[in-house]
Amino acid sequence: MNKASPRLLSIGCGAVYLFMYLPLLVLVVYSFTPTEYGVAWEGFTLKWYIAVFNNKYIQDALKISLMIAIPTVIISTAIGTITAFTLYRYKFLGRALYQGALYVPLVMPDLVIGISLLLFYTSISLDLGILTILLAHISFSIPLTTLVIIARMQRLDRTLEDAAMDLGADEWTTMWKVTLPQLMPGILAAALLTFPWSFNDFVITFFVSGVGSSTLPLRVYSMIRLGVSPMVNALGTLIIVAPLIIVIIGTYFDRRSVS
Amino acid sequence: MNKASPRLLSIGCGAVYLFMYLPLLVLVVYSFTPTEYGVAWEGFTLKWYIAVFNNKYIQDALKISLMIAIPTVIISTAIGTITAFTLYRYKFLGRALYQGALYVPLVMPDLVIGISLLLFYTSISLDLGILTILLAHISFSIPLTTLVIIARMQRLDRTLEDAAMDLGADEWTTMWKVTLPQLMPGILAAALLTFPWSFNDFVITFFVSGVGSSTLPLRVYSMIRLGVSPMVNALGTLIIVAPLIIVIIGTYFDRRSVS
Amino acid sequence: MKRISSVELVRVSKRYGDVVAVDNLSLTIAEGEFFSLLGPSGCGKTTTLRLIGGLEQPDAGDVLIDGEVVTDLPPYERNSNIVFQNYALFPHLTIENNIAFGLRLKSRRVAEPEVARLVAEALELVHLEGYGARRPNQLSGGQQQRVALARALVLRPKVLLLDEPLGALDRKLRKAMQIELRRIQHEVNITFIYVTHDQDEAMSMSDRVAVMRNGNFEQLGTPREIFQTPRTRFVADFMGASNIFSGRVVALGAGAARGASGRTIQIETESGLRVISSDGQGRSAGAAVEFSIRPEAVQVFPRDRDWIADNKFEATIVGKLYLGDVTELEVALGDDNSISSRIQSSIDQKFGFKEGDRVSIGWNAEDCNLLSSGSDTTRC
Amino acid sequence: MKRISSVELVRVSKRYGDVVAVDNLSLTIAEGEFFSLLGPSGCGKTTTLRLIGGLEQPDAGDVLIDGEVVTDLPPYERNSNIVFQNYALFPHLTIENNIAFGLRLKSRRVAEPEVARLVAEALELVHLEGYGARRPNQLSGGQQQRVALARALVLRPKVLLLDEPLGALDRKLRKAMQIELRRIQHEVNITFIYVTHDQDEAMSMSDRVAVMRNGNFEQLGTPREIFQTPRTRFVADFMGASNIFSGRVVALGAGAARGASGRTIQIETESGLRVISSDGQGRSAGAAVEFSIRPEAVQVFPRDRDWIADNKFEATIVGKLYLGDVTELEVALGDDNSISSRIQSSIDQKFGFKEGDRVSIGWNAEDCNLLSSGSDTTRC
Repeated sequence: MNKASPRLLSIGCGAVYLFMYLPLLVLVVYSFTPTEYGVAWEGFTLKWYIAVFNNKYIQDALKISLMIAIPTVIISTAIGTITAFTLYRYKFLGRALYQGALYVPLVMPDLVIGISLLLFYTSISLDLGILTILLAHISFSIPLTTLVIIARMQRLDRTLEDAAMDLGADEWTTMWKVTLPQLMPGILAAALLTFPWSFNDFVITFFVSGVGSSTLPLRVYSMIRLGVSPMVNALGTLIIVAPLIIVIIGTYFDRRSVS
Repeated sequence: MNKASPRLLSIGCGAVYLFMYLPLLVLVVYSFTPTEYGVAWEGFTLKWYIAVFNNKYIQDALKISLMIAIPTVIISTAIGTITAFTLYRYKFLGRALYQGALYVPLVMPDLVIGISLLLFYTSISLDLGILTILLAHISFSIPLTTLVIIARMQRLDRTLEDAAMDLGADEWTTMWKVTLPQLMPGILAAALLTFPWSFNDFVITFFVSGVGSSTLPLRVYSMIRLGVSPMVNALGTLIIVAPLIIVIIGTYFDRRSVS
Repeated sequence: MKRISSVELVRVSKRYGDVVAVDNLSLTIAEGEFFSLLGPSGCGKTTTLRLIGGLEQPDAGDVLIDGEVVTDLPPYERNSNIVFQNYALFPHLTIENNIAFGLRLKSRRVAEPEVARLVAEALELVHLEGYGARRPNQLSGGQQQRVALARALVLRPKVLLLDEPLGALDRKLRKAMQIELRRIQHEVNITFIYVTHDQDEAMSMSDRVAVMRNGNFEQLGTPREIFQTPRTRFVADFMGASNIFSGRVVALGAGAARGASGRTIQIETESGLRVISSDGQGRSAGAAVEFSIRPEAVQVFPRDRDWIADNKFEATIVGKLYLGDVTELEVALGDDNSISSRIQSSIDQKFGFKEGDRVSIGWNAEDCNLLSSGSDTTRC
Repeated sequence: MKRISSVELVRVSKRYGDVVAVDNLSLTIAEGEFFSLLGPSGCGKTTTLRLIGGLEQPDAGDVLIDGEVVTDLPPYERNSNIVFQNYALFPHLTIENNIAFGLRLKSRRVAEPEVARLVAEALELVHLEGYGARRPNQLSGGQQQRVALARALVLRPKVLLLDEPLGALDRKLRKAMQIELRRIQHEVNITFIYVTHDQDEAMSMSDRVAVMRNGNFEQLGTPREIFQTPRTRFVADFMGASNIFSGRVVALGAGAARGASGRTIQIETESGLRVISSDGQGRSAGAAVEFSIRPEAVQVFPRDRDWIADNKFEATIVGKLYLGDVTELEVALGDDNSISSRIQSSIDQKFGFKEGDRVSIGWNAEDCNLLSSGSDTTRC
């Protein structure tokens, strides 16, 4: 390519980024505008942010979201670690099938997962509420955590375990003192990815939530149904910032685990 | 661990899989039961499948879904290839920031993306319809395709390009005859992952679709609002099978690209 | 006396699927011996090491350490330790904690002050005093290698198993570590079993060497025996005796060989050369025979020079490699045969040999090393 | 005559950030020469090769190929080709199409029957007839190496650049390929520039060798010059002359040296040894001096034996490595000094040397190789 190409490519690249991120920028900008129903810039205000922070419904929804996301992260990371360990370490019939099955939920519509969970909980007469949301979140987070930890396991040096056993450590000691410390960066990365995965979910939660168990996305949705208010923009802006921080931390840990 | 451990672990692993996949199985089973509102097994029937295939609304929705998913795959894979190439090959200020920014949409709630896109299209007075859905899908698919192709690029052997130029090929010839053929498995994997990504989307599409532009997930949703009929179960079962096939093909190509 | 040997393998076999890695192998290694398993990759040498260490279980046969059967014991109950090829240091632990890993395990019950003392002693043994607080990735390859050695030796095993421990080091460091390993072995007086594919490494350090092939021994003996009198074509080739000929015995006791021991025989090679070899007892006229000649034994002189050798031929120099002290000449004998000769570079310089020169080459009857008739059938 | 040289570098420099990879380097290589760039990793040898090939642009200086300045030409407009260390064969193309890659480019306009003829010829040159339809991953390392060679040679470059092409091959194959490379170079008569960190490889094939360090030449000469008379401590060390001493000139013309050329001097080393060296012209009494002795020059005999050498000492054997033809002895001279000696294994066997033996060692004045006073200041 000639000398002009790199410039041409970076202009094209810039346009792509504008296309991807301009809408989010617009949302952020509008969250600081005072007009209630307009979509034009009419001065700067923080009133919508104040409204968000003073809204009891939003506070309650945030509490419920965290009450679900935090146990989801802990439980699904723990189960994911054990599942990854079992799948990776032991040879058994159909292991490849088991491992391949982990990809299925990741490419299935949330809508179908939501419907099937609703159907399932109804058929076993489980009351919809925080418990069903939690169970649903754990169930769709396990494939993610398992896959992330398996990826880390594949980079694990098996001779470290051989060495530990050769030096006198039995299987359990080897697992605790050698395998798990090696796996830690992957486990942390899985946990940090699962949090937004659970916190952000709307569709599945929508199906399996009962009355009085609205997570933050459900609350935002019901606010929208009452008309798009700039308060939603403010809340949306806050939600954009949160995962950003998590991404930065997550990338840091993943980099560390590579090096 | 003692001799019993592997068995214990595989029992635990089985329980985890049951927990994840039983609801989907229940959905599949119920799609073959004749009772309209019951949730108990009362014999075998294919009538809901026949109903699905004869439903004009579903056919129309499927057409619209494909009309959006196919161009989305083509356009976002093409843009993703160029973006990945630019990000990977040229050093410029803030490149790490650009690359990091690709992760943002992947951990942001669909709801916020949907709201911001709706706000954006409204503010530039774009009529909601198939065009806005297509633009939205392309915009949220580009980060995915770019990341998949960058991952492949990182495994690329740069000396192959050195060799091509040393043998007399200029930059364009090198890109066409050496770089792109090497990148092909990654490009195919990106395309195969983008298809369900676009086809399955509900939340974002929900916000940016206009009247008469219902995709399949939107159609399913409106069917559910009229009550969960076994026809939805049948449709859901069909939707489960489709991505399964794509996953199998995708895994195959990804494996090939690794080896 | 109960103790007869440090390590003993009795008819040990190990398969992976269809591949036989170790094939009915028996072996006795004496206490304090430096024993090397030498062979190309895939010959079963590493598997043999792992069978002794307990990281693999044999399909048949028994492993004895210090006179006791340990075949069914897991690695952590065996009195052996391994130094791994990639060192296998624990990256999350400091050097000190790496070395103390085995000592601190509950099963050993070593008190903490004793642990500190033993670790300091081990660091001193490998000349790494003051490195205890570092992490493995802050050390060079050679230093990591020595930490791995210290970590294994601190447990005072009956036998130390070394799996190509010098493979990742550069040539100079490898030479230094060979001397170091011998020193350490003399100091701790532990049986060393050393796996390598490098004949120089095996020869330079070992009391005995076993050349392995297809899961069994091709030849077992002192380095000198294996280097000077390889018994099979495989061993001769592997030890770098690149001149190997096939032929047939045409006469017994023929020719006057200088300094020859045993009965001399005359051989006609497939390409028609007539060669006199010593040590021909047991060979009968007409029998097929293979022999090797080390390049160092092949002398090269200008054609007009008068000199004596049992076997002398006219030849042409076709290649020349200057290797410093020595120069390697590739010499063509007629159309089909070529032979390598290694001469002192000073001699090469004196005669000014160059490619294309017609020369006179030769070697004595005692330099012909007769190989076993069937190269695969030899078992130790 | 316009053409004066095949490749010429004129005061070429190349930096990467703060690191100077090539530092004001000048060099002239004659047509048809086999020239090696030898040095440890990071010495700038590969960068020099890439500067000639056009894969890097120099920050200063000029590159000439065949008498023409090519400094600003991209690699695809230069009459040079590279054989890469990892071969860099295109995995998506067959062997045939790999070799034809350069020929089929539009800029070359080679007709298809001619392409087929040239490819067949190239495959023949590297002895790979019949492999054309395979893929690179179906070939062994040595075969891939030869395909890379064929792919570069088929374009008949003025100069062939080889970047450690034998690095990934095992020892036996490497030896065979060294002979093969010389043969091919003679056959095609193209200038070869060969990058390696292996002194044996550089010595065995090259007409001239440049030892590189920190982006410039430490010494440039024939293999024999560099091996026998390294000019600096770095070169001596790199070429395996592991005995290097520092000292001070204490007397001029002293001592009767056997076979010594030039003026003899007497040196007292830092540890108090008194050594007589020849070639001492230009050294003054009291001056600091360094010298190296090749292990082959150091003779070892039992103490009770009567023998003559310019420099003789009493010493103790502290290490012994059997290397086949030769045996390396590590000998302690007093507390601080140790010296390596390489003797014929037959001599070692005759005297039965073992560790701990007190022996007499020695070497002649002419075997002391005096090094330049400042090892860094030498420029070629």
